[in-house]
Amino acid sequence: MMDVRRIISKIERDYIVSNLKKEERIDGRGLWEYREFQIKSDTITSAEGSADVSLGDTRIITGLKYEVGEPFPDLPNEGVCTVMAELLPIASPLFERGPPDEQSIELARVVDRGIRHADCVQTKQLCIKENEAVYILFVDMYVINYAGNLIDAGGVGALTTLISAHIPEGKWNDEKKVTEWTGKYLTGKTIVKELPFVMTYGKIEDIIFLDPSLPEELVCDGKISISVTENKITSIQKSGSATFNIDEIKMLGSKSLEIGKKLRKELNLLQYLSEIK
Amino acid sequence: MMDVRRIISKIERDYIVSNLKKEERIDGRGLWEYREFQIKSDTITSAEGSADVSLGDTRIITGLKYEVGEPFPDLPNEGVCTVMAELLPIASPLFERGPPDEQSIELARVVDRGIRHADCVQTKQLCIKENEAVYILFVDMYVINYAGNLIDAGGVGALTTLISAHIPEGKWNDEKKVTEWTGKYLTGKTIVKELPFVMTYGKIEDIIFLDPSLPEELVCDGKISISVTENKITSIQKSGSATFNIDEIKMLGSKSLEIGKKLRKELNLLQYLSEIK
Amino acid sequence: MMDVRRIISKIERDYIVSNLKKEERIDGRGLWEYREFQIKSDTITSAEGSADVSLGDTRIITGLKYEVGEPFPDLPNEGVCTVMAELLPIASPLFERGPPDEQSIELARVVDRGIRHADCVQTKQLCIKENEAVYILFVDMYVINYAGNLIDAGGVGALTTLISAHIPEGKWNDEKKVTEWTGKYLTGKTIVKELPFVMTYGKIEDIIFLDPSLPEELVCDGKISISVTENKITSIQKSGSATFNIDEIKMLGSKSLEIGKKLRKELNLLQYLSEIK
Amino acid sequence: MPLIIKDEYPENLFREDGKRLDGRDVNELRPIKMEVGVIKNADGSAYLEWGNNKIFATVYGPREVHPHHLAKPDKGVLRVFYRMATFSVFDRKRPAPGRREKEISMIVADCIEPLLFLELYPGTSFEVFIEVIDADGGTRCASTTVAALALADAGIPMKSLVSALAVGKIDGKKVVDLSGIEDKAGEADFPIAITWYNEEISLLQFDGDMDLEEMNEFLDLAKNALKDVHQIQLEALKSKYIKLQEETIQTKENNDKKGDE
Amino acid sequence: MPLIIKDEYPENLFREDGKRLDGRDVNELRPIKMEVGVIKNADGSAYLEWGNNKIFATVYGPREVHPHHLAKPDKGVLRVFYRMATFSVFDRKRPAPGRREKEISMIVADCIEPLLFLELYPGTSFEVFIEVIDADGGTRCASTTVAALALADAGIPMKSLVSALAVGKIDGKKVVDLSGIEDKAGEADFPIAITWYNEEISLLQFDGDMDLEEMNEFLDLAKNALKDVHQIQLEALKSKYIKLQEETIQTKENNDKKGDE
Amino acid sequence: MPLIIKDEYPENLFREDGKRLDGRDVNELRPIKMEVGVIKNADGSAYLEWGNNKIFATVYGPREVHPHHLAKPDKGVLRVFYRMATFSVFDRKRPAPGRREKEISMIVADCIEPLLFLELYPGTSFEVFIEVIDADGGTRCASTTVAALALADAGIPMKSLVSALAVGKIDGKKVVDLSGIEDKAGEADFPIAITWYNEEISLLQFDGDMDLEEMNEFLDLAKNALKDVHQIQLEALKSKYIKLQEETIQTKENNDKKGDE
Repeated sequence: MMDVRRIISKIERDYIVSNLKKEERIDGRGLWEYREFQIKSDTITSAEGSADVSLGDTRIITGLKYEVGEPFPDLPNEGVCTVMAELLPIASPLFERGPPDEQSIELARVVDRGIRHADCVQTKQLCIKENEAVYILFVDMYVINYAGNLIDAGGVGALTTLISAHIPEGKWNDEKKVTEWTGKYLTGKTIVKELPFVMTYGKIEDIIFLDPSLPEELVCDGKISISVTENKITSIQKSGSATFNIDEIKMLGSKSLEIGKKLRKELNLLQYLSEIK
Repeated sequence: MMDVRRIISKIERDYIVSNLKKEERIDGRGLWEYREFQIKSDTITSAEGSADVSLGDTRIITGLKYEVGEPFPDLPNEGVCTVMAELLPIASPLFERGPPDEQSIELARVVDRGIRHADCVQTKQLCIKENEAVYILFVDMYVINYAGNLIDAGGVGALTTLISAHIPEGKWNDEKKVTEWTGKYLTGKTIVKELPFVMTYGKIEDIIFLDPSLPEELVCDGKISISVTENKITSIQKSGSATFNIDEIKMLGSKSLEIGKKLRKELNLLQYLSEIK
Repeated sequence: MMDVRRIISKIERDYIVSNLKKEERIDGRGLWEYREFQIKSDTITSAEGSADVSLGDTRIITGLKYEVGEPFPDLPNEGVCTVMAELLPIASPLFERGPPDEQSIELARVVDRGIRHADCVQTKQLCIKENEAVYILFVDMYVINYAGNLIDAGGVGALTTLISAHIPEGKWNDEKKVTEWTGKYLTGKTIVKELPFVMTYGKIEDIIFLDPSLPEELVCDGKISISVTENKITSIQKSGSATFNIDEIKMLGSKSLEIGKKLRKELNLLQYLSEIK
Repeated sequence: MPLIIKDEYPENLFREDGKRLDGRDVNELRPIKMEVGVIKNADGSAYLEWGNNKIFATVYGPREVHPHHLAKPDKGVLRVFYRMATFSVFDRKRPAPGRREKEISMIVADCIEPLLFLELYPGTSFEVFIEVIDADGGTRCASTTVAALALADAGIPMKSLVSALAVGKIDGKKVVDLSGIEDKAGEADFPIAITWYNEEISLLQFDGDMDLEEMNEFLDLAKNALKDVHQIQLEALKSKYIKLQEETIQTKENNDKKGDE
Repeated sequence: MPLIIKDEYPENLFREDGKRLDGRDVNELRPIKMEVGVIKNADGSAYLEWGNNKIFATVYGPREVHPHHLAKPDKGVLRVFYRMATFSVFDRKRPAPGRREKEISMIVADCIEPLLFLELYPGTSFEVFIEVIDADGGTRCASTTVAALALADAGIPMKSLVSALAVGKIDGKKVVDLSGIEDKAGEADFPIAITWYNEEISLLQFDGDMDLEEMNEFLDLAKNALKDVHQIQLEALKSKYIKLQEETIQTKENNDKKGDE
Repeated sequence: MPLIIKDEYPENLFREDGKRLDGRDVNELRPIKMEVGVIKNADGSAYLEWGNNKIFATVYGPREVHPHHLAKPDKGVLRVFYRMATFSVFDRKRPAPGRREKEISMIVADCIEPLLFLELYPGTSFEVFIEVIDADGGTRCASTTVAALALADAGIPMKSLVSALAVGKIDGKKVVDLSGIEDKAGEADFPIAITWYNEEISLLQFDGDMDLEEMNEFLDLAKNALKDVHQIQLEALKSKYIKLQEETIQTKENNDKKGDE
């Protein structure tokens, strides 16, 4: 594999592009083919749900934490689910320490929107007592190795983390005005409804391809991420300076629904439901 | 007009100073003459009051926002009025992005003090319910074009903004312990009493002049701002390394009362009172 | 004395080390000898306790402030005592402005731990009303002149400050749910029990010595600080890249108990008890 | 902190007469006004009113990159800084720039970069500052549109302009140019930008719920409306040159008069 | 967080005997003590007690500018950093420097800069650090006064010293040198600095309410009181040289004695 | 914000059968698993599980120092960045690095620096990044241990490894390798590291209460247990080379097969 530790040179760019023009990729994949997904769930003892997801050499560890807080006044019976991402400096010599950079903000935002707009997390199930107490969920993603296409790996990681959830179940004590433990747990079965998948495509010149690897990502003009449920497109995000004509967008919409169906079946994420009750 | 996009050179400085020594200014004004004021009020739909003020090519847009909060314990029946300023990078190639720099802090502070110490804002009228709820007003100034003497333009902008105010009128509901809307509005008529004007003078060597333009500001040794009401001096602020002898200060006090009277009449700011009731 | 305003050169290092090897120090002290302590207490009018401590040319001014807050839920009848340190730029050309650097964090932490783990501050005496109101004490150290071994000087400063305390005594008014003043003061007599001393040793190559002066500190491989009460070791902190063999650690434990006894007697810190009642 | 009036949204986003709440048809734009050259200190500037949006954009460049380490040896650097005034929204915005402002800065930059010939300006930078002083829905699209105008006003060579607007779904119907209320209370928001030199899409974001057929309809709807926006941009530039021409004529006449005296 | 005792101000700022609360006459200064050379690591330093104010000032320079980009090719750079200790005020100050500290830093710099010959030191910087460890009203004036002393102690060529103090109005009467209580509970505060080489005013701030005649009286009152402050500064510098002289004599005597042995 | 379950500690830290709560004897280690070469992008990396601790460490270097002004002309610079994941602890940690993370970074650096030959790498830097994704007591010791492994994996010349663990006192008894519960509910915590090239102590911290005799016992207890930790580190390195060897053999066989075809 190409050395990813430095900025890709002109020669490497030309090599990648000329391969793509022949519908070939430097790692041997077809244009619409994913690298292999590997998923482990509930690996973190301290978290209330977690996932260790690899997509090729890209690896993201995601954990779930919760807090109990007051609901927003305008949504008195709904909990909250937030997504954060951090591109660890351990993950690549390209990353720097410091506050969240643009790439990690983008990762968190696209994954968050994929979840938020697809009726995935049942925020009403996260209400303990109307106006008084709701769950605030934190889905935090840490990139452990960066080898391209963090978004699709992060999407699967966040989803698996939520499915694997086991959060202490709270009951509102109206006298003491506090939340008490019922002794049981809230699991992914209650929290998660829809399973949205996000698919990211790279574009170099006029060639479009699924799941960019790191060298492809470093040379591409732009990317587009499309989130889908079973039959609907729920989120789109274009980034970078690539432009797409309208027919390309229509084609990618159709492709995404198709690939989403396949992924849904192959990954079978519901197998990771927590068995704690 | 002189190119303001770079630091003024020695030659330009000498030119400005030699003109001033002849009691002439590079834009043709006399030493005690203001550039033209242009005022538009209530231009911002989202704000509860606003002003778009130009002083020559200097242009500042000011908006009013409010919040309802608890009063300070030691002033249980008084609201609060704060002034903020930002020197937008759109306004000049000389400004930089980032946290408020010294110049915008000075602008906000001098304008704030001009207002605060002149019995201008009737903070007791900003009380909704003693000990429980008061208005917190935010007068935020944005410098759109920077051509010298931000303070005097900002002073007029802040005053006009307050005069043009239309803030939802609140009534305290003692049962629910919340503030409710009466359906009416609080306007500048209730909020504003005194109209303090601030006048800024530049000093180069031993020459003093009103309303420094940008080139004059860039070469001057220092400035002094004096706020006045009808008959009183309410605030003074010297800045920069210029020094003034005592007679000069006495003269400027007298000048300021005189120019303030003229400005008060010419600008007639009360015409901008909001007509919403 | 050696010029401390620049990084110590190789030649100076060799000079210091060769002296130490002969069990001599550049300021004439023996290996296990402290520079002179000078202590003034209650020097700051605005503080509720203070100390001005010099150790040789090192000088630290420490002040005590308090607030009243709610106790931590798991310690409903205990107050809190925090230690902060700042290495002022006035104190040395080696310090920079900005957020607390590593050296000031270390100073605060080692002094804090010396106090915290020695049953020094009687946090239960800092409770005004269980579950409702406790004292939060702030012991803030400012380094005025930096001439080496801030930790030992800071330890004595923090202790003296606490001993000199005179904090308004609060009484809980259960009806109004507020803390009221009894008219009396809480003093060091009530607050302080154990008097822990912290001793810091430098190590260069295989030589160990007490109370490093600034030039010694700048060339040494590492330091170790040991806090002791009358008969016990209560805290140890090694820093820097020096390593110690086990026999050296055992020796230093024994030395520290011995020197601590001497210091306790000589400094007689209880003389600084406040006389306000 | 609480406000006295709530930022409430109506139950219905269509009136009984089938028009939208502000009286528009489904495919009608809000009133748009554009002007260039409004900020004298800048190399280029533009001002836009679009519904209640009021936005300034200025351009500085090509100029030396500051800080230096951001300079690129093989091409110019484009930097976009989008900011909102504290009073531009219903609840006062905190003065410090937030994540949303950084996000929109990036989006606008992605739309503008394809228009420029950055490879002709190695080692330099172009800075675009956008200040929203009044916001009403669609600010990212309006900002993209006005930023392109400011670049043109600066005389920087461009392949074409870019125009942007949001289509969306409200009360189940597809509409163009969502207003603030429609954006917040509607079901779907679909901001789209078209770069006119290749008629391709350079901004595309969607949050909501649509099938393939709906997506195709949205794209066609947007393209038609964007043609009108583009026209307004071109007219703003044109009127600048007309004004310049008039000033030149005026000056000439004055000079002639002087000559006569 | 609340404190047990409130920072309350008295109703009257004059006692029945016509004296101010601390026993002073209207034109009497609080006790002032100044000392130079108090911080060994610095190029120059001074310590001042003025009422309950206790303030250190140190000077480093002329030295290399750090960071480099602040250096100026045609003159030296003066930078002043004013800070207050957390425990220097009634309510504990937060450790991070606030706006007020930046403002006062600027004010002090404006007073000191006219004194220096910065044009003789191109490319270098002078840094003045001021640390208030106990505050009692008039800290900006006291800081200006002690900073000038520290510069003199550093042996930096100066046109003259600068002295500062606040006059003001309490219970309707004009007084000099406002104490902390008088500053907070009084009607007007008027800090003034005079640079002695030209007897001009280099610090002037006012918040309150006065007519022209009152202003003129204030200015005359201040000038008189500042002469006394200046005298104390000069004595502090003198006593340093006396001390140095004594030390030299002492050393000489010791050497002589040694020589005798 | 409150959680539903509290982070409570048991009254007794020993079971009735005299074992610790997790079934260990006083001088028994928790289960430890180490692996090197786990992060492909890094110059060296290691992963460790120690009880419920799960920690990654990566090494980058020797490489150019960034920012430049941190470079030293006479030796390489070691920088350690220790971070904890938000979900690695009972109460969610705030994402920004805190003081504790900076403190532990410094401690780990102090333990690693004596192992390296930094004087051979003037002008360059070694960066060690440590990420705790699951924490269970003794993270500073576990991090020191895994960081040493990552350095070895990077092929950087070292005098020896360093191993660290905490001994301590729980319910009055001295034990090795405190678990998270034991750390929080116990009476004393005594983290110790030994650099094996000179068998000296490079990390030593103590908070609690002990007399001299107790201290001596602790030190001996720690040294014995650390020998076992060291053994596990060596085996992790060894198994890497065995794996590499196997891969080489495999490749060779494959090549041979291909050659046969």
